[in-house]
Amino acid sequence: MENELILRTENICKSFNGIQVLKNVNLEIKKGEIHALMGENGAGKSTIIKIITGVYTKDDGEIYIDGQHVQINNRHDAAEAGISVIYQELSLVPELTVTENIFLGHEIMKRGLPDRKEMRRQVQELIDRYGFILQPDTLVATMGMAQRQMTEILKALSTEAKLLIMDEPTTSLSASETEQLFVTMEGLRERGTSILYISHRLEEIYRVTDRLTIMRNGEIVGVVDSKTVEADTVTSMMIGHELEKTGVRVPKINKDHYIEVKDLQLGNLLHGINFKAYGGEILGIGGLVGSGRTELVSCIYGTIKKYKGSITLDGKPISRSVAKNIKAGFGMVPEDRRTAGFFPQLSILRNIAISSYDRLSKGGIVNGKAEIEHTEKAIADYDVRPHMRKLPVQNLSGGNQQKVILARWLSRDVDVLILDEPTVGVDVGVKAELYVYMRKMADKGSIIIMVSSDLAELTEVSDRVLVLHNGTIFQEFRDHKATQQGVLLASSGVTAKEGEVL
Amino acid sequence: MKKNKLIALVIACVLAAAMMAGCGSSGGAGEEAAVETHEAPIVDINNGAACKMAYIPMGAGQEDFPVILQGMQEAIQLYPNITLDTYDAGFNPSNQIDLMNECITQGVNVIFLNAMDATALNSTIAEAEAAGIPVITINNGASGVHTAHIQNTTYDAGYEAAQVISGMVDKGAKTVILDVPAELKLACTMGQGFEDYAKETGAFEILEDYAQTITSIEVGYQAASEVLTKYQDIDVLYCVNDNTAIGAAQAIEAAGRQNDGIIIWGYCGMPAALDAIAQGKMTGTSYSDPFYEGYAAMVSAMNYVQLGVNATKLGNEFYADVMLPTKNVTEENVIETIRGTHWDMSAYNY
Amino acid sequence: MNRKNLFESVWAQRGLIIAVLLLIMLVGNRSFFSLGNLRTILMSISIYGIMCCGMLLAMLTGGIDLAMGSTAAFTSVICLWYYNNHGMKDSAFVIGLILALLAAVAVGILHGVCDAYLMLPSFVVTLATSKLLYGLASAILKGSFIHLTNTEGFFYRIANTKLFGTIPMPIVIFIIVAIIVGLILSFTVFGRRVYAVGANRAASELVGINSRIFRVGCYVVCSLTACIGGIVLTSMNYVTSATTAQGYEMSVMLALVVGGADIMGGYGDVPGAVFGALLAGMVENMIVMLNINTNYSQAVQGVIIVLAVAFNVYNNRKSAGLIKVKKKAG
Amino acid sequence: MKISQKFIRKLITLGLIVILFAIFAFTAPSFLKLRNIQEILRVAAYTGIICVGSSFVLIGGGIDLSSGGIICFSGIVACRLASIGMPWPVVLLVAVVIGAACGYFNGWLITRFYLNDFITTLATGFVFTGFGLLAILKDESGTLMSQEIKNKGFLLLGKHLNGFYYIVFVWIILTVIAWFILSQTRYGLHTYAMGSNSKSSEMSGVNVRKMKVSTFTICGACCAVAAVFTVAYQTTAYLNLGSGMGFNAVAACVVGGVMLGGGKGDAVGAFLGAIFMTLVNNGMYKYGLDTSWQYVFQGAVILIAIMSDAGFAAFTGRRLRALAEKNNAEEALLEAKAKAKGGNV
Repeated sequence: MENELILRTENICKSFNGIQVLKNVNLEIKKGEIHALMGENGAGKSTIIKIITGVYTKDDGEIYIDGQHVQINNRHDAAEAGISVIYQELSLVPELTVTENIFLGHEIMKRGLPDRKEMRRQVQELIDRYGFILQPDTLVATMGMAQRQMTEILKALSTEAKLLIMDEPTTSLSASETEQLFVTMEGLRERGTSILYISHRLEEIYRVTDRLTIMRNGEIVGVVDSKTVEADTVTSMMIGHELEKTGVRVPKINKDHYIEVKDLQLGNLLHGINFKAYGGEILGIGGLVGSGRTELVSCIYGTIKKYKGSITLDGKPISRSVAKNIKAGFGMVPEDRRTAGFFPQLSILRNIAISSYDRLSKGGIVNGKAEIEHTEKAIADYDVRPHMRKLPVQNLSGGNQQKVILARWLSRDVDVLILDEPTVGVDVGVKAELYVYMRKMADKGSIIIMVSSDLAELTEVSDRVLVLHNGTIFQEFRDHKATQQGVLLASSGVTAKEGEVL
Repeated sequence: MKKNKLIALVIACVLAAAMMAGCGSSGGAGEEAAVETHEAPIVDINNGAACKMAYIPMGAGQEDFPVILQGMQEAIQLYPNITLDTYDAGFNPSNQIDLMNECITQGVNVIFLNAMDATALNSTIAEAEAAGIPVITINNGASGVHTAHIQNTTYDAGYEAAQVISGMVDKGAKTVILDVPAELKLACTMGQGFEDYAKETGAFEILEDYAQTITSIEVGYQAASEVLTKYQDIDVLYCVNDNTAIGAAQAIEAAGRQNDGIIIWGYCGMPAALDAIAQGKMTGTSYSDPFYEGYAAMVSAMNYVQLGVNATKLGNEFYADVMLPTKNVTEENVIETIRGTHWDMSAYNY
Repeated sequence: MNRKNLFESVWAQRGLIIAVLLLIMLVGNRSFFSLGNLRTILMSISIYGIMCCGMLLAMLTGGIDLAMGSTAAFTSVICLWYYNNHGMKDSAFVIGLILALLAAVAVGILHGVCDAYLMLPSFVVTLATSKLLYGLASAILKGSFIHLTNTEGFFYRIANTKLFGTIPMPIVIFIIVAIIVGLILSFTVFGRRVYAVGANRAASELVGINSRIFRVGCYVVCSLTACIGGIVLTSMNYVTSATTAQGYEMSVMLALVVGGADIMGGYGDVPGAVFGALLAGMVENMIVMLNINTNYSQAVQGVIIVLAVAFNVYNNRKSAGLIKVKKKAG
Repeated sequence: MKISQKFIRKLITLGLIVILFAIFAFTAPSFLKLRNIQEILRVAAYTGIICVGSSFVLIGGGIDLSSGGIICFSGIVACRLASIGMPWPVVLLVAVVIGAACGYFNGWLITRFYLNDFITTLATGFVFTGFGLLAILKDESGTLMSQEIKNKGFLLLGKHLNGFYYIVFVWIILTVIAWFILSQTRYGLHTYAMGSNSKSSEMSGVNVRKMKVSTFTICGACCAVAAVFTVAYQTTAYLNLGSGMGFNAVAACVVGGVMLGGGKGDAVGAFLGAIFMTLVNNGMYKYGLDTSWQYVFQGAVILIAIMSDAGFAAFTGRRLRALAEKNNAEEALLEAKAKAKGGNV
């Protein structure tokens, strides 16, 4: 039994500043097996991967490769042990050819010069062995995503990787490219390379993996056979017991204040999108990463201008310029705080007031007093800690940075507020506060549209949930009928039978 | 891999072709095509033979360039067959070298030159002379062998200026010389003339020979104001050119010491200096009209061309070292000088 | 280290640097402190100062303008050329000034479009335009000088009159420009947006700022200040040519970097720029006063730029880095 | 991809050179003279040798604007050594060591303090000129003296062998060596990798810091070689030797296809870029154009080159990628299906 397992971890534990993230994780992957790993965001799956690949060091527990005990403290040890990772954003050098990329860092030398012939021969041999469709001499810059992925895989295999870890590889692949990747993976399996496949998409798990390990709250809750398991069992294991509803709130819907989106079409990403968002309700938008949710709200907000179809507010078409929309009362909390959210070097005051200068200035001159008042009120209202308006935002904690951006919009009581993954990387306490503020804003009659992949957030906080799948609205959950399980299934294009709550 | 070798091959033969074409077409060189050496041609300019001349000043900012050019153009007014091209070397000796090579290649008949560096141009000047092109340096000469050098007296100008000034101040007057940058010291020896007079007669106590990077009003202003504050009592500021003198006058005015009677003496007598003297801001200058320099240079060039003469042919050091005298202009004779000058005085209402 | 003493420490450092320089001069050459010399320093840095305020805007939004010297030369040549050819009347000066300002706007737009819309590296673009403008200026003048000779006209009086008898006009103009830009940066919406675009372009788009047109605007203002600087310099020296204000952009960049501005944008303010200009002027003056060969001034400038950049990078990373390190360990 | 993008880019520069050459040959009388060709090659060689060094830095993703300063400093030292009679190999060696040391200093400063390439090298350019000033011959009162080199052996470097200056041969040899290093050796591979994507090359084990410092060192050494030959030709050295060469070299590299982003172009491209820029200047004189138009033209050529390169890269990038996506997808899918059914080949 022992040598049949390529990887075995024993009671791995890890905690970050006091919070236990991994509790006695025992992961077992057989040789020549495609093993899937699923779990909600924060279930600890990315942490265990980082430990196995040497990015983090484990607090305690053991790792066995091929039955031998190994000590992995850094990326190099992992590579030595035959473990290699393919991250979502590929790490290839565009200006080099396939061969050069694969052997980058460990070229085969002959008489002091890189032995191109030998390296090309080895790459060609790898290509033939695994049946990839690649030429050793093509420049990576001229290759499509699928081919780049194959090159990345080849690069891993070239170091005699026994275990290949693939982190959501299909997010940016087209259908045909994904199919191509699965064929490649099956080819690898036949040759004895085991693959640890991380994904949210159930249909992928069925299609290609043998066994599936499910994690929740830092623990492995079960290992099942991928082919035979029921979708419902998987989702229920991921979610655990359904949180009982905290009393059904009947939102004060204001029917005649709404945003209507009519057959919106954006390239091949979104097509045939029709829905209405009413004042007074929080509309949740679910779906997997890359299903076009951010693009959809960007069209509404005006950052994406080239889309077909119409978007109207109370019947009047909205403008495609962000500035005009802001004046009309729009606001957006972007998905990636760091790159598009706050201004790191500028103070809390500047970050909050930047959106409201139409109110805080006369004839182009900023009214200093009004600006300070406005900001102090916002800091107090939304409890941005520490309460020092001159402090640069880069010095704040993640949660407080998000509060600053939220305060930037809520302080000017926006009419339409769009939030994209508002609570990512925010501790539980601040999360609850954000929900309260959003609810208060909705009760004032504003339209709130929230994009989220946090199932609990989607089902608990929003009054209505739309789930996007493959660029269209796959399913709509009305009147609080949305269950985490239902949303999760819908995200993978599977419809749970109506009303059956597990 | 094959591609890269292919590229290298293509480029190599293109270059080879270019070179072959070059050698082929020049044909005439025949013997070892090092430097074409042949006699200076006799050009009969009086009856219509075409003659190409080139003037390479130091750069766009050279003050006397337009007036020298005016003198040259005046001299060839009656000879439509003589063409004169001018270039801008941007105050960089290596540009001047490239331009000299350009003129040699174009086979001009005469090259006029304000040498930016006394030694840097010698090799190209020698090449020009060997190719039968007489090189005539104006104001800023070069140490290498060339046909002629024309300039206003600098040493005598400095010496005579010292003589005139010594009459205005009592013995041992404290003096600072705002001098040229080092590389031009070989040509501009006014500072030296002044110092020699001071050593001979003890009329001045030279506090400092202040070498500036370039001689412009800004630098003159900066240098003079520092010198003023460094030495509390100064009697004479001898400046190597008018720009420096004007800058110095401004500095003195800015320091509020215009009526301390500090003597400011410039060189070459540009319009702004003549005007400053007329208004009493400057004491005087060694006036010379670059027009005549240009004119004299052109006349001698025309002679050389007609006789087919240049330094290599004559085999000696210098054929001609023409020293045009300067005139000491002070408040008394400034008005009549302004009337007679070729400098463009239209802007001043005299 | 909270914001309070971080702010004080920056000015404390600057005070220290000035004190050290003054101390050196006390020992080196006492006459440095004479009124005349101080006025000389102010006169020489007034041009730098005017240009500093312009380039500050370009630098705040993450750009750079190395063509300020040539822009000053080119625009002042246009103005003086028009002025001299149209009877040197004050009306001719006004038209000439308008032409010069229009040329400056055109240069600014070219820089802005290349940087904001074509995503080209602004230092190569501006280096290329500086050669271009030098060539055009010397082509107009056929490589020689052009003199301002009408000493009664307004053009002459710009730099040669003294306000209240003692303060030369260039210094007054510098102070006015500094105050205007300072007010804009600290009290107007435009100013707030300059910092926003400089700090994070993507985020500024989401807040409704068209960051591209904005950056073009900053480049235009930058070129305009270069034009003003050029005109004042011409009026000061009664002459202009293609080589006027050559190399000024280096001193201006030195002043801004010493004044705390960051090449990547987002950092820097007018008081810092003014301090930098003053320091640059003082150092240049000191080099002459201590009788160090003026060629060294460029070398010393180089050393100061490197030290200032290293110091700024360290300062910014420390204030950001330190806090982050503490958080992780905490 | 049979014809690589790099080859197309070089073909364009070569085409421009041939067109310009033809225009000047037919319209300008004295252009085809052997002497003029020698002149073009000599000036091109001076710029070209610096371009070899600059292309290493550019391909590695950096930029070096301090070449002017390095040339001034190493040139002046070479001039002093030569004039006291040192044999030319020793002078060349000392100069190259000094140039390399300046380059090393640039690289160390940039990597150690994470400074911005452009402003650091701009500043160190001044500093090196300052060192040059320290080294130059001065008379007792501190004013600089200009000094003519009499040392016959050293002056030989400035001479030419039946028409072609030694600097031209050195330039061609250096270009071939650089081309060989960049395209054939592991060091060259890692330079391209660093320039194209420094983070991932670091992850794959390339020591990016050491590499960056070495590219600047090579650039410094090349500048010193150019300086020595120029000083030999001009028989003296002066303060503004090499002023502005930093920018000219970068401009020539950009025109030759060595892009500012890093990872693109090669030594042959820089070679062609140097020829093109010199050809432009040389041709301009022929038409009696006022030399100020030369500056206008240079500025314009650089602007057009970087704009078209941004366009060219975007255009080819997009077109190639679209092409790749289209045919890869279908072809791959068909083959994959065939393979799955028929088992692996």
